[in-house]
Amino acid sequence: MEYVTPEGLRIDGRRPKELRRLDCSLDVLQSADGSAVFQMGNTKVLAAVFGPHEVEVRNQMKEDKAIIKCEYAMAAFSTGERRKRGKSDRRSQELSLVIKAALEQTVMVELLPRTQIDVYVQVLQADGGTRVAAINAAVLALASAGVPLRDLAAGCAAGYLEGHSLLDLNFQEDSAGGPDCSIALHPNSDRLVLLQMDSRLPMDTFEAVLNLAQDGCRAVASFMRQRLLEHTRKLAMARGAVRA
Amino acid sequence: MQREADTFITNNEKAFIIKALQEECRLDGRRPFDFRKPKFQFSLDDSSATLTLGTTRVMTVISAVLEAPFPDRPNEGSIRFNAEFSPMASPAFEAGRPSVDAVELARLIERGLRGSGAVDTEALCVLAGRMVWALRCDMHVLDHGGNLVDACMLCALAACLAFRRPEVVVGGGPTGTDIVVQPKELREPIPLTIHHHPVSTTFALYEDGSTIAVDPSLREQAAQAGSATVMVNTNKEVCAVHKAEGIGLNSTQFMRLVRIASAKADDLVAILKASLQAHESGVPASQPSQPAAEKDATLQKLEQDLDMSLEDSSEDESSSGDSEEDEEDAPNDGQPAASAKDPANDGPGPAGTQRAEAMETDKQPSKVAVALMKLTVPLPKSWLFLSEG
Amino acid sequence: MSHSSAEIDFCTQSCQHGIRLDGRACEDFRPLELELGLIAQASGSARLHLGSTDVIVGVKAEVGAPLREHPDCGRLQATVEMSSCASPEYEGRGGELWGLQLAQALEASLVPEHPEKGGGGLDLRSLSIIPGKAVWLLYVDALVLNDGGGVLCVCVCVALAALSNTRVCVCVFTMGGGAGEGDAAEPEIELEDDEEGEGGRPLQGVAEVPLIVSLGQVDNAVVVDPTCLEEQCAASVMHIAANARGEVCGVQQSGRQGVDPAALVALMERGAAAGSEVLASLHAYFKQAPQQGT
Amino acid sequence: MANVEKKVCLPGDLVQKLPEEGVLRLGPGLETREQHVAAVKSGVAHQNKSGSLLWLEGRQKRYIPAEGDVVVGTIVDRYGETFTVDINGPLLALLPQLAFEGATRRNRPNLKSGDLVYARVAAASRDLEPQLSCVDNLGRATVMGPLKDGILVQVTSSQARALLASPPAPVLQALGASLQYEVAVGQNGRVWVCSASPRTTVLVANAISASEFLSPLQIQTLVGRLVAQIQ
Repeated sequence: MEYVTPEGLRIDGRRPKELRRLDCSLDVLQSADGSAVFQMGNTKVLAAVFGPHEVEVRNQMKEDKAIIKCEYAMAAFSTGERRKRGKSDRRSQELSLVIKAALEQTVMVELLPRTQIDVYVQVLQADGGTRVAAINAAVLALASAGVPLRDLAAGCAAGYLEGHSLLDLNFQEDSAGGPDCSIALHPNSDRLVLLQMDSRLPMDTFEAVLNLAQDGCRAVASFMRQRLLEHTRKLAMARGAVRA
Repeated sequence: MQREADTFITNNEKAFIIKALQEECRLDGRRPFDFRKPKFQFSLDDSSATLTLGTTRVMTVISAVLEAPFPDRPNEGSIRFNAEFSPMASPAFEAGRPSVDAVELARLIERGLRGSGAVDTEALCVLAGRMVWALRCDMHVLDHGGNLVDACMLCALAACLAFRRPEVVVGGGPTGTDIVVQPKELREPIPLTIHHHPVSTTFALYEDGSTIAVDPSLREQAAQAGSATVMVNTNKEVCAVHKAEGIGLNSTQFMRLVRIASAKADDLVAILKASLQAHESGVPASQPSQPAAEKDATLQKLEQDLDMSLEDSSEDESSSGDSEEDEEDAPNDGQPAASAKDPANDGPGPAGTQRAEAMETDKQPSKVAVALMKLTVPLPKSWLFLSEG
Repeated sequence: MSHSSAEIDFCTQSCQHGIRLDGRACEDFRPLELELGLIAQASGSARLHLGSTDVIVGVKAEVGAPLREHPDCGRLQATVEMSSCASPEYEGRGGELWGLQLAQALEASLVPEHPEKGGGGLDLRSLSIIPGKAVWLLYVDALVLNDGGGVLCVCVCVALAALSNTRVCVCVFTMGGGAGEGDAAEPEIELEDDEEGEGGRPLQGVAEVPLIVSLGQVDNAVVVDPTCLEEQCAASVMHIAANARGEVCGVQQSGRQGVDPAALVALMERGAAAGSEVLASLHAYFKQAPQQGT
Repeated sequence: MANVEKKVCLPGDLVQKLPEEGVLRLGPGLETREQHVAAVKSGVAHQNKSGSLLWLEGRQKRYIPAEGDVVVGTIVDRYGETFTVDINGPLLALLPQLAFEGATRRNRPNLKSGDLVYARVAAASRDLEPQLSCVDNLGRATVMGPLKDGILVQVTSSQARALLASPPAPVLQALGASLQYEVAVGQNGRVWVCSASPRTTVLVANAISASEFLSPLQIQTLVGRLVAQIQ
């Protein structure tokens, strides 16, 4: 199968270093303290934030910081082939942990000691890159919940197929078996808070893919920033705090 | 309320570990970029390997069964990794279902060994679409002395390299597709096809990520601000990376970790290969020393604690000449300590010439004292390298 | 979500006076907001907001083997997942039991009890491809994103919407593809890709599916489509399945008190009337809604 | 009276007969069984000169609090006027915030979770959390109080006793001959070591933890070699 045509186009018509169409909306759920839907192409992820609230299990309480709980779940209809997977299969468990770790660096947990923040991530459509889309959705949901954040972390994936570094792999490209490097970045401090890669890649190529993914993150971050700004301004205008 | 030994550390120790690392020294005498010396033990039936890395101890058992393949991969066998954190290894581990940490660890090893194509799953196919070998690799953590990821990864790789499956003959029967497993006595069992050797190196990150330690011990892990794991093979290919917990890194810092990991991978694979060779040739792999029974029990314990033995130190001195050459070759990115140390030494060596001097001076002390040491006291090798040139 | 006793008292009293907290009359439904075809990977999908209750349903059609009891009928399998996004109490396996109960009710409402006889729900007979060998298997997966009361009613509504939006491919099959294999020639099924047009044929019998209407009995007042708070105030809640013709297809009662048999008929009539009204507006909407919308 | 000095006992062993008259006080690890004193742990039986005290010196990693012991504890949390302190025992110990030298309601030590204190067990009983204090009966700290910097070495109860003995233990003497360092030995098996340079601290810590079974001569040689390297 050819993933990049001689003209330099990918299966879905993108250039190798092009992101898919991004979209997001904030405050989409009623009962959550903050929620957001983030969409990268056909990947669509919903995140809900509850908290900060009292710690449920007493002995998990931390005297000096908030604890974050994260649950990643895939809707049965989200994948190409229907698959009813529980929330506790190995992949979901691992992803929950990874997302949680990235968020722990992003949320200023030290400002909220002895509390708990729940972050629930629900994949509505899966088409590659769900873990980074989940982080993006979760960060937006945290922002809309008013949880103090160190930086607007943004996630993006990049891979390497047929001699090309490809940004933001879709499911078809992802399942081609090539390396897939998922990262999340704090754009202001330029720090990687998540970095995961599978498969095999020579060291210098790895560096190139890593840099491409970072560029992707910056683009995603500026998109998220823009949308969050619009949203915040819209709400502020609606209550008369800011003039148009 | 009992504190989990893994995550709780006094502020004093935390500050000390960082301060000491900045002066390139560690609690167990290593330098920041040194691995503890791995020791391998293989079972005689080729099904398991045990790794001791400092006080961390992991046992990996591989079992194989014949099964129908997954419908979407009809001509591939399968290998599944499973981590078991035994409660005897640490009070932080609970019995029962595997914890999320155990799952994460198993997934990481799976990505490193299967995802990178190190273990050839197509070679596990017996009859396409009908029958394949399904392997199961169980990693049991027996003692948690820090850095479980590297220990499990190295142990799993060792077990995969040592593993032999029975030969299978396809043919005969009415359809010509009968599958007959050959007994061990009849046909030599077959090793797995391993294309390359990915080795994991875990870094403990301190402060803003500029202070790092390779192969952190339990206390160093409790004090860390973050961690990163890089899996590299001896061809300098990155096989998997995992950086999630704790502080972020910028990409320059990260690439530095990748280069250090690559140097470490060469060392570790060399040790592993030597142990395997010894195992296969039938010579007891590690320390062909006097029978254990002759040793005083407490002395043995001491040796274990200090991760060295008498024989080690003598061998160490004799081999130190060779090791220097290795160090010259190792990539050095401006960090003197980043240079690879001699894989045969668990002791952290000041790089290059400093180390040689240390060795020279070692031989000088009064003969009486040295003789005494050799007889009774296993002198921790690691201590020999405390001196700064 | 639990409410304070003061809230419950207040709500109970206002219901007595025919006033509901969201301004509805007793027989009104909450405003219904429907989105069709939002999940690209599903054969049919819909999302419905009923007040603050929010449910997404994705329908997937796959070819599978029929059940032995009904060899020439297609199959439908419903699941309801309470998403943790709705409330932390559904974390882990928290929502599992309720999800199972809802799924059972949903399945019972979508599919007739005896599919081989047809009527009273989706026509599963039309989903047979090769009798006894291959049928369409419909997976109806509901995901509850917010629970503001009346989840069961919403699940049925949105499943109905998703099913109305579902298209299954036209199948062409050839017998005995593998020559010389001997006895039972395996039929080969080809799914016709028809990109233009409607993307397949719609399901039959969607119009027959009854809707479940909940009626809360708050003291002597009866409220249609109760919210969470009203459900807590109600001494009993009747779930009445009613079809488009205003016939009652099923009744279930829950709550802490029984129902006076004398009032039962009146209740059912009200439920059936409300149900057929909503169904009529839904079906009218499905007709004019852009098919396979984006 | 039978001489029980340095007799190795196992659980259930009868150490000696109860005296016909007079008072015999039993220390940890011993109990009376009919007319005898029996051991309940393995260890070495000891007796004071007058024979009125009898105790068993065991070797264990866990600490069972006893009144009067000095311990190195880790602050776990603060509740009201009290710190809870982990002293490696079965229960967390309580340390009143006013039990420091010169502490008043206005001026009391600001210790955080994870800080170290050197304290005395003021009260210990089977049914209560042990009470700690950082002052003696006269309200003076002497050596007790918060510990700054340094690291911890975990040793066994028997070694902790050896390190606390006077004259000082050979290892401490040998190290002290050429290095400057501070130690605080807790009878709970925690030894705090501190010095100006991390290298010295690591050396002292390792020397202490390795010295349990070495003879004084061996220790001297060992320390001598180590010190030679560091200088």
